[in-house]
Amino acid sequence: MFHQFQEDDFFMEDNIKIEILTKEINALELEQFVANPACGGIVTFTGTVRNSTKDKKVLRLDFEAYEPMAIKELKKIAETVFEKWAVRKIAIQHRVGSLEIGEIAVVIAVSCPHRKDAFAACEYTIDTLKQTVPIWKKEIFEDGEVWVSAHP
Amino acid sequence: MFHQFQEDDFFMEDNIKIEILTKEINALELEQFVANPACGGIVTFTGTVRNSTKDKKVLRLDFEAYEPMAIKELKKIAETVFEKWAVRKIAIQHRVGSLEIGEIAVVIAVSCPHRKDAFAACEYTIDTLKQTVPIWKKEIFEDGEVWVSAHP
Amino acid sequence: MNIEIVAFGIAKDIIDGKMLNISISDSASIGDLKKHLLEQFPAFKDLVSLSFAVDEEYQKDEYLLKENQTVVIVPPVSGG
Amino acid sequence: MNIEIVAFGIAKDIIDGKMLNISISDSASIGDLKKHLLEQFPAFKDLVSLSFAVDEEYQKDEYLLKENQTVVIVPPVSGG
Repeated sequence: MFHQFQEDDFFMEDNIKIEILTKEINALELEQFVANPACGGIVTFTGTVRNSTKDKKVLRLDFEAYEPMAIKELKKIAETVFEKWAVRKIAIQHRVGSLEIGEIAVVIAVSCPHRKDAFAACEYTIDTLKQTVPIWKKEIFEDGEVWVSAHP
Repeated sequence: MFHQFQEDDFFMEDNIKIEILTKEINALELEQFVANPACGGIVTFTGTVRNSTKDKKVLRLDFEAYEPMAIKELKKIAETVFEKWAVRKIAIQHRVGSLEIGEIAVVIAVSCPHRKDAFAACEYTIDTLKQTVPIWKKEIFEDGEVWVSAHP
Repeated sequence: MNIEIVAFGIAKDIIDGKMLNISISDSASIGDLKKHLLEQFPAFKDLVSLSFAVDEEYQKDEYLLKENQTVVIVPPVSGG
Repeated sequence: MNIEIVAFGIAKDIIDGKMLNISISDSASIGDLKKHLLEQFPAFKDLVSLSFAVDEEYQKDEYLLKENQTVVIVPPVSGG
């Protein structure tokens, strides 16, 4: 049977928080989730909606996710991050729906005892998210719309 | 003559915000300062006070800065960042005074059209800050205190 | 056998809908299904990549399908 | 000539105060001042590094001092 999507899918453990949200992302909330007295460094990546692509004006972005699988794939990324680096906590939120220019599409926050690990783990997470997680965005222009990265 | 320090020294331009603060740092405020409709990525480093050093319990940290020179050195770092990467905006706040465990000592936020630049620029900034900016911290233990990194 | 297809992103536009039922030979694999879809909807050929998921996991071409299984078409992802 | 020393961090503990006036030969350099301080306060020898700033800028050993100038002792920094 076809899985009935929830509005806000999520996965939560002591050290991992993953959410696909329809409402606004609160970066501060994620930074507070990963903050830890044993950690000296938190690295956060915030992805926002840009006003142009290849000099063409973007009006808004529409995000769509295959939510249960997106949560699973994000969980895999988080688990790999824990294997590869001395990460204490990780939080990932990705928004879906229609986003205006400047709005936050994704936030990834990672806390580590040592900052080098936090930078590497956070960059790995966003790079891998863009490669494997079933989320799609459509750019809406004045004269049409395009699914990003679909065509060569 | 000896320069009379202000309580909160700062440097501010359209694209650069640098502050040495005696009050609490607001990471969100810095992220909002660097956020820009032309930028897809913001990378933030948040340095917090750890509860231990080499397994020894830390009670608090006392930070001291040579503030006018710290601002100058931070400005040099920001200018180098603009030369080396396609950075749009950078904001750096460093707190001084007595900080409890878990409190934020430093926040660096960088916005770039492309995230790779934002990660590299943010990591370069914190690495260089720790090498060149005249700020010192003293760890307060139950049985004494130590100026960090002073001795081999 | 019958296979239920669910589409996301540009795949929805290509099959002109969110879901689709396909009749395919018994013991068909994901690879066979892909060939079937490329024939029925040549626009899939223009995509950078075309992946498939069953049970919320990516599956390789060799994966053997079962009657009434749901297969999700995963066109090139672009989150973040 | 007279040189005004300002100390931060551990340097404050070593000279036992925030400021200090030092009498040094005319045309002395930062390098000469450093030698003078290392003799007067041997504890500076134990530090990882010892730098000096004039006019809010790091200055090299060759930098020539002027009468009544203020020199800031910069012990190993540890911000962040």
